Amino acid sequence: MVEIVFLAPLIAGFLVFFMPKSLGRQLLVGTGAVHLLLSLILWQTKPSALLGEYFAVTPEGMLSLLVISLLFFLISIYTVSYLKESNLQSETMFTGFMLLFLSTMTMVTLSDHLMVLWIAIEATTLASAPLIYTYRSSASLEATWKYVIICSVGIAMALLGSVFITLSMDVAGLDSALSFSALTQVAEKMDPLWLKVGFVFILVGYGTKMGLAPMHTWLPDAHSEAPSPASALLSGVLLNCAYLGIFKINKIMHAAGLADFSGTILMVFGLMSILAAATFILKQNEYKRMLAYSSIENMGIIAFGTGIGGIGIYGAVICMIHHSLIKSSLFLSSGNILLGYGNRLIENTGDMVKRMPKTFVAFFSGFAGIAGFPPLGIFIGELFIIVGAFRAGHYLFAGIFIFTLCVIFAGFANQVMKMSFNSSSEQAGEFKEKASMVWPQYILLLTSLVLCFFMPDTLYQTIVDAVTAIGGGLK
Amino acid sequence: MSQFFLAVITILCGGLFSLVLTGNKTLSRSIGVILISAGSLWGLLSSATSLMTGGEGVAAFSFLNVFEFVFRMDGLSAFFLMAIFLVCLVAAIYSYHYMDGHGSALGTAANYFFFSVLAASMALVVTAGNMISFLISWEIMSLSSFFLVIYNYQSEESRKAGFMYFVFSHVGVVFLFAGFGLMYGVTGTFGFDAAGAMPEGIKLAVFILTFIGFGSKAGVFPFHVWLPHAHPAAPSHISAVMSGCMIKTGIYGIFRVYTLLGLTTPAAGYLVLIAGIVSGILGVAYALGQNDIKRMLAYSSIENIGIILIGTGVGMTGVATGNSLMAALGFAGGMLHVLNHAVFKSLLFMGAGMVLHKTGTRSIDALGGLLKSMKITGTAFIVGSLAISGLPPFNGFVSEFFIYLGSFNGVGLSGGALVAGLCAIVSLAVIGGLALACFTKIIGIAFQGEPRTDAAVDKNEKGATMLLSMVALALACAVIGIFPAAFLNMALMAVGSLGLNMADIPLAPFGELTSNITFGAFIFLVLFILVAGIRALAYRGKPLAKSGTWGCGFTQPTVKMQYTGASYSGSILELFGPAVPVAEDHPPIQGRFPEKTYYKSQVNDVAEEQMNRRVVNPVLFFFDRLRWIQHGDTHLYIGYILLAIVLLLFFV
Amino acid sequence: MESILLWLAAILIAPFFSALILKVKAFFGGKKGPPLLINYYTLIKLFKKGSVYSNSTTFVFKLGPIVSCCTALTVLLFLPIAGFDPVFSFKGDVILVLYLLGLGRFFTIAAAMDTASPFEGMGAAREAYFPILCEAAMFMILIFFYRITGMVQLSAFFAGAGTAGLWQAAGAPLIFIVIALFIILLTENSRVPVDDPATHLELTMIHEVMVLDHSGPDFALIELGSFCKLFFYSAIISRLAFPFDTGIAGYNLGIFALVTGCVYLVVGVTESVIARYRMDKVPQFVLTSFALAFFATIITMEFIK
Amino acid sequence: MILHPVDTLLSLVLLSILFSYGAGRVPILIKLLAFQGIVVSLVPLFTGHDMEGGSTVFTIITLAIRGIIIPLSIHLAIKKVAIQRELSAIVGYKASIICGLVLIVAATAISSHLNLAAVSNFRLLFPAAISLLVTGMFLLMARRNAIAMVIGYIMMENGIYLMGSTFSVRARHIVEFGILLDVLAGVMIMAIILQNIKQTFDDVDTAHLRTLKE
Repeated sequence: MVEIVFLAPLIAGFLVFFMPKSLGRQLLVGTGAVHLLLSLILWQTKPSALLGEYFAVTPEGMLSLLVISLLFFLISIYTVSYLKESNLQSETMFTGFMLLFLSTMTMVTLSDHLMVLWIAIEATTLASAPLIYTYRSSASLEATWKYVIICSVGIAMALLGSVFITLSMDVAGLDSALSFSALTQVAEKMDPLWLKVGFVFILVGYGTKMGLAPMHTWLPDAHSEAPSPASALLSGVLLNCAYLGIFKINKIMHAAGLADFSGTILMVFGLMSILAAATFILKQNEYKRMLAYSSIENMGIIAFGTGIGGIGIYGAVICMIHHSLIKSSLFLSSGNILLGYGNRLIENTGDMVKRMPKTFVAFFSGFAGIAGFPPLGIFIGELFIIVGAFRAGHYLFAGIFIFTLCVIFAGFANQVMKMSFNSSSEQAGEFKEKASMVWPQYILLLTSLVLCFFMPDTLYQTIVDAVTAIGGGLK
Repeated sequence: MSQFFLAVITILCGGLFSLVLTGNKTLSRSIGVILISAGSLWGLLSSATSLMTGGEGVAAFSFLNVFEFVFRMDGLSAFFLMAIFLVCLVAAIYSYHYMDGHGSALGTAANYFFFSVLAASMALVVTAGNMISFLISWEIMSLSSFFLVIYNYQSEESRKAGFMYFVFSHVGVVFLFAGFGLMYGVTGTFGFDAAGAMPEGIKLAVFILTFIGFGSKAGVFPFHVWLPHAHPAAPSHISAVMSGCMIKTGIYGIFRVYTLLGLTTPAAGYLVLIAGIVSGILGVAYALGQNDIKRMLAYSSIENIGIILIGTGVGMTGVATGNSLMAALGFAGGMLHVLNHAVFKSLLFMGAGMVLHKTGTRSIDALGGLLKSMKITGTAFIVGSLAISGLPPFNGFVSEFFIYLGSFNGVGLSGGALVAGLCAIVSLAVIGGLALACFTKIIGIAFQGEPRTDAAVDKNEKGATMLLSMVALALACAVIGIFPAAFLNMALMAVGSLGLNMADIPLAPFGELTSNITFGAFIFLVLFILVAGIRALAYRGKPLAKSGTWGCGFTQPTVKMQYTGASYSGSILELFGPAVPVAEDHPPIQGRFPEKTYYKSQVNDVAEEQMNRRVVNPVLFFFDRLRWIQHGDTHLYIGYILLAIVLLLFFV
Repeated sequence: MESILLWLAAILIAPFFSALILKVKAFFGGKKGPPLLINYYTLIKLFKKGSVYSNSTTFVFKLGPIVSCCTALTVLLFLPIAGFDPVFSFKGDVILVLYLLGLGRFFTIAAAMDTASPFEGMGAAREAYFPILCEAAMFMILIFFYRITGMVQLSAFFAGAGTAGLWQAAGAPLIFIVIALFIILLTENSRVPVDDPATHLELTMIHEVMVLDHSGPDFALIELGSFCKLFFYSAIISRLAFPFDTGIAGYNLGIFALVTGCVYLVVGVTESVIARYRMDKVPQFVLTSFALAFFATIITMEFIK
Repeated sequence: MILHPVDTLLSLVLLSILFSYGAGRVPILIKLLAFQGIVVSLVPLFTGHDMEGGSTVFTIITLAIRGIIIPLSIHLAIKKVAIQRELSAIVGYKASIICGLVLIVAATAISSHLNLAAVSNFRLLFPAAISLLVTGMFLLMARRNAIAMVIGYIMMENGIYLMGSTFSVRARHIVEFGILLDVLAGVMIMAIILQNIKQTFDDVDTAHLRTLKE
């Protein structure tokens, strides 16, 4: 009975539309809790789905699902007090679509069917579009427009790619179900040409959603215009869902013995994304956009690691998990900053360490984590990716990778230090840091910290199962 | 090993408690001081004993299910641990009175917290036994020290310093990533043990990459740019720790990687030697040019790193040429200088801290005559200066003495070793002379003569713990200088644990050498007492008049007429020409009734300027050119998607 | 035992030799000049006097003369005089000796800076500057000696048959070395053309201006120290100039005294015939000594094969 | 071979595509869209793969959505928005038509190169599908008017459907229905956004929508 996990939030979401604000908030948190519980149960007792043809419990899916529901629960707690602070006129819409968004993303993680995966991912776009338009400003309208049109076009490409994959089976005269498990069985018999074409289209399609350069163009606008909890969800989980699509298709490529082809493409896209991120982080003047670009960077890192193969993929998955944890905490903190300074521009913030110390701790340690400082986990991921790159002999790529990371770090550090330590320009009213608006971040960061040093065996085993499916490993 | 971990944990507890007890400022401060110093003392004793007994320990913790944290204590680690714990101990004690009045309660507590983390992480760095544990400890060290650098973040200057330090340490660690990555690429394991089996070319590449990484932490010349900004910005006891032992972790890294790789090619030795010579000479030249007392000390740290590297380079050349005596002398000298520099540099920084704490200025041209009001500080500072100038009978001389002898051994050989030894000796001589000039400058301008501004007029030197720690260190300088035997043995234990591929070190000459140094020191002291006695006799029952300084006929001398730092060092700096550019600002005096004029001069760091010109600006330019891609036009954004597909289809 | 006696003798005779210089200069000036024992008179006179101390000074000021004098004395202990073994000698003692001289310089400078006098500061700056180059040259010479003898020890160079050995091993380059040493002598002891002790203009002095404020026994100690220092270098040069061993101690001593006297005379002649250089020319002058030593070393690489 | 209804339909589609390049006014585009939708959803009936009951029902639904509902919703959107009917083009119309010709020819050439005879024996199928796709892309990139962009998106979807509808290996109808729903919902949302754009800028020219950059 797997489907309940995404049906529950779906129903809850529709209910919220017809509810008063306060009840809606409670339902939001409640659903978050229930969802977390359900996915934990799912994690323990890996049941089979009713519609086994379409849905299945896969290790990579479970990883993302767990991350999603943990994040959503914490974010929902934050959201309640965030909504209290900033009174939106369309709050029920917001909460409702949050839940729908959750359900669609859950569907992505559970779907095991070429087409159903596409349906789910497209659905995430549709469910999250209203979240971006929450503020009803012209800027947010533009962001929403770009988000919907670019992502839809991109994902249409993914659909075409899926069609091509069926074609590749057709050409080879195969007839099998379109579930990934079945496809990986017959992968090596498929027609390689059309398989490659299909991969290219799907990579570009889902890559658009994942934020790989040069298809990343929608991402900074959407992330910066959405309310911070929504940004946290977008950046923390939605991107992972898109990555999940690429991951699954890469599984087929690996099974078909085309891993080199897909790997090279992934590495190139990864590097391009990192370069793009560096370009715009260096002189960024809005902190939310900066965080968005840093998400692009991290997606690039993940793609790069996935392309390397071997220990790189392990590192990529670790990066994915920790990026979700840390980046969402960063976005939540940025929500506090926005409420505190009432301003998106970096030069109008400042002296955070004095004015909102709790947020400062969360924000700065989040930054350190994203920048790859231990004891937060991305450090481990990046280490594995770099050594993996050297292991695989991609010296040039590794060099570019390392160099760009340095540039990004310099830019990021510069901005964050401005925000934290520069004397604040305007004396806005003192911002009261509620516990419920800092503890979610702390918990997220703590989780990342713990996972950096100690991982439950079941989690570790799941990761290993996931990465071995696409030729990853620890050597 | 358990001893060691307990010590580290104690230190960490100090930081944590002082953070927890923020409410009561004095309490949090004292608990921090007590626990940190206690832990450091414990660690000092345990490492010293393990060094004496040659005890080695290994501790491995499982990490992420399949990997492991390995911590290994051998002679090398123990020796560096001694230096680290010693400096941390003294610095902690010193900080008790230094930190009073400084900043808010929370700030002070945070300072102690990061101080403890820094101390602990340094200890872990020098005991780390595989890549993962090393890198993690290393990064935590950088992070904590960054927070200490921006301790007083209100000042633009220290923010800039913090940023520079942050970026440099990251770039440095990235080079380490590359080096270790290369190592992993060949060996396929995070352990260090397999490194020795790699092909020579890879070894050299790894060594160079890691050398850059470690060099940027140690302050080797072209990569030192952050150092003269960061050390002055930090509170003085932190400067002492950073300059005294944190930058030594870079040296440790070089030693460690060198031994792991078991390099035999002389190229590595020459590389280190050249780096050492350059940092040594330019470091001290720049130090001579500074007027900010702490910047001066920071640059002199670069110089001493240079000396250490010269010793190391000589040793490596010795290994490469199979001259085990040269190797032993060079390494022993370098190793001993690590300890010595830790001692006298932290002493000097503490002295500077006292001056800063009381006068509130770091510019020596604003000071003068402090020796009268700050007798103990001044004396300690003079002792430190003598030691750092490598003059007998203090500890600086001992290490340089061994490096000299090692280099002379090289001169005895032919070819590369000869050139190496020759360069080492001459540059050491020049460095010695310059260091003397540099530190007579600080003492002469800041501590002697008459106060140049009110900042230096009738100050006191209250603060028992500060005085205590300075006196202790000054004594240490003298003791190591006069009785170097025990300390040299420690250094030799450390060298012995390098496991160099050469005939075991001939220990016989060392005992003789140290006894000779002691002997020489005693002769000097005896004669000193003799002469002093004669002088006393000569003065017995004579009138000692007091009067003004002889103004050479000029009757109205003012304090403004005293020689300034800039004029003291000006003529020497001309010797270095474009390598040490002096920027002068001096409107000419003209007209019958000339305007009131002034003279400003400052030494700009060539490396910093070149780095900005050749690295930073091009990078910024490159990325600026890329900015157009995000122009905001949806049509072209969709075009990108199409473009990506079309391009990829070519590769299908 | 006799080495200690020699040491005392050297200390006692050093002032006499310095007087020679004065005599020569007077001769060239067409004057009668002071008596040869003038320096003894001066020292005794100074020891009888009391002292005046500047209000600016501290204990460092009093420490200066003591240290500079006693370093000079210590240095003499390691010097083989007339080819006899020195009082003390061990491997690497040269390095100790050179650094002891450095110690002396440190305190002379410190004492000068202690007086807050601009002139003395000026002198101190120069005193700190020129010896940097001298030390480089000195170590270069040591390298040369090491190439030949394989030792870093004064007694190995200047005691017994050591010096003669040097000449046999590398005669020609050794001449360079002697010249280099002479230049160093002039610089280290602040003689013309580096410095003019007899000038009346403080602005142009180096060593003399630094001791302006010292008086009485303090000044006597300084003077004694500088006499010994000068003797140290001259003794080395004279030993190099006459490396032979007649076999009879008395003759050796006599000849040594004679040659040393000649060295002083040469110094005197130089002072009389050369004008002092401009301050910014001095470094080049000192660097020539380094260059000479360097060439000598390079040449030896051909000899030692 | 004899003139097969599919090929006839497809040739008509190609014609409509050519028109849509030249179409200067939104309503024409919408009509073309509707026509293409109907044709595209009819094709599977004739491709002669498994024709059980479910599929016919499904075909009807597809036809309803692709051919009627979607165009209608766009049409209503325009009505609500009541914009000027002229399309402002980045690429001029004559140029567009030439582009269209070139693209169609190119599409035919490409599909003739790919030996897909094994898959389907309708020569015009691939050219039609690909040129639908390309046309959609073209409209998306070459028309400043937001509505035209939406229409372009739908054309792409039609093309993809046409492409997919011919293979023997096909997802279950339920899945394809899901896809259809997604497209529908997407179009709906786009329509809503169109209205909002109109309200904010009282115009649907995307020139207003390029303030967010870098």
